Amino acid sequence: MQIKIIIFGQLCDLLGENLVLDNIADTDSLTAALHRKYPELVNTKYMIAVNKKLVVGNIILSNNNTVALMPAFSGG
Amino acid sequence: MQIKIIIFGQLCDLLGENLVLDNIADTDSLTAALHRKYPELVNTKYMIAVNKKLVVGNIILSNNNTVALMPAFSGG
Amino acid sequence: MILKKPKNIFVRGPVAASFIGASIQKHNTKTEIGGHSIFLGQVRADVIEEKKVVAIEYTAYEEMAMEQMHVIREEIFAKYQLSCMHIYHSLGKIAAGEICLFVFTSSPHRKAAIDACSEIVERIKTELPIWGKELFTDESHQWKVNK
Amino acid sequence: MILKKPKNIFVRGPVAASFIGASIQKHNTKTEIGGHSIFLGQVRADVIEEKKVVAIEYTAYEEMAMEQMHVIREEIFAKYQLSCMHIYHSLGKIAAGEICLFVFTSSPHRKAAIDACSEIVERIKTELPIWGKELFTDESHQWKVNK
Repeated sequence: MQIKIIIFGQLCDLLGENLVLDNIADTDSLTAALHRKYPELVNTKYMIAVNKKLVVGNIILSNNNTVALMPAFSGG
Repeated sequence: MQIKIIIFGQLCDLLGENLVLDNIADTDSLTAALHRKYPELVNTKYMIAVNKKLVVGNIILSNNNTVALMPAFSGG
Repeated sequence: MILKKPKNIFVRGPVAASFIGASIQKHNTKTEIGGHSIFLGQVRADVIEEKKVVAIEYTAYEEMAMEQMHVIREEIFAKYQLSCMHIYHSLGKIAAGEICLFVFTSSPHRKAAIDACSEIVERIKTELPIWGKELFTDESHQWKVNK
Repeated sequence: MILKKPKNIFVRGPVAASFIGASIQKHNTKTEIGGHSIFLGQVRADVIEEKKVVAIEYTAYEEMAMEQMHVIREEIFAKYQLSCMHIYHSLGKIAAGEICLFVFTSSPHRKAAIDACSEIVERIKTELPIWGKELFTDESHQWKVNK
């Protein structure tokens, strides 16, 4: 399964704006894969949204999910 | 001594907009004279300003004073 | 910022929406400002005992109101970190739906602008010698009471 | 008042002062309104380590922001007696001195309009997925942090 990930804010400086990762079953394994690929992410605060809902805890991912990586909001 | 009195708000409905009273030494005697002339004032709440300052207590009046009778403010 | 002379806050007739837009526009050169807070008082067509308010006629003890507003202005500038403060209050007959009060504060940070603006509105309503006469369709009236 | 579909709060580029004036003007037929409260966010030319902010470039997760704003809108309407609520947030490059946020609430009574407006501003800043990139004169940037 491929997961398409959209990226916002200062995370774009680290990761670019789009990212595709293979074999990701849930958000915990997503985080682990990201941190292996981008060690600088380990010390960066960010939130994960799946289908526009903020993730609390671990969530199983399926093929149609939209996953967003979001640093602290700074609108207004 | 004559005191010229300017009148605002709903007090205009009772007293007209201007009023001249004779032989008024201080604001307490002003109030007494007004209440004799306009008994309906006795039960009306109003403030007195002398030279644009709100009067607290009794104040001696002199010829150049501007005395204002003001009901509760309702601007805005 | 120290203001020496009381400013005239009174305008004859309603405050025009275009005037408010133009006032906002003027602040785009003040690049230390981060937030503006605006309060607008609008005349309500209240229905009181089956009679509808069509307008409020405002009168004021203008000289005293301007002196008192000057005191409020200096106290607010001392209390909050403000870049600007603009106050306009209507006099005369203001129809329902028209704007009779325009309070406009600006600050580097939103909290100062917002808190100053609402404090000014409260103080205008309780401390300035201004009176509103609510005019009904049948030409009778009653005097406005501030809550 | 129940809104079925999330409204689009985003505008490309700055919010024009004339647009704000026109928005105010539109409310003169709503004669149950007694007070309007407006907050405007303006881009500040902050100086950070001797470099000056010339603009903020805003991006957002637009669909998620609109859904979240829809939730906020319904919660604010349930909490306060409001006649109207209008929200506009800029996207793209907004120069220092330009307006990037316009929050506009109206109510029969001032307190509801004022309290709702400032609560909406706080919630927009903390709950909407929007990011500001502060652009400096030398074309470097830093990411805005909300306080």
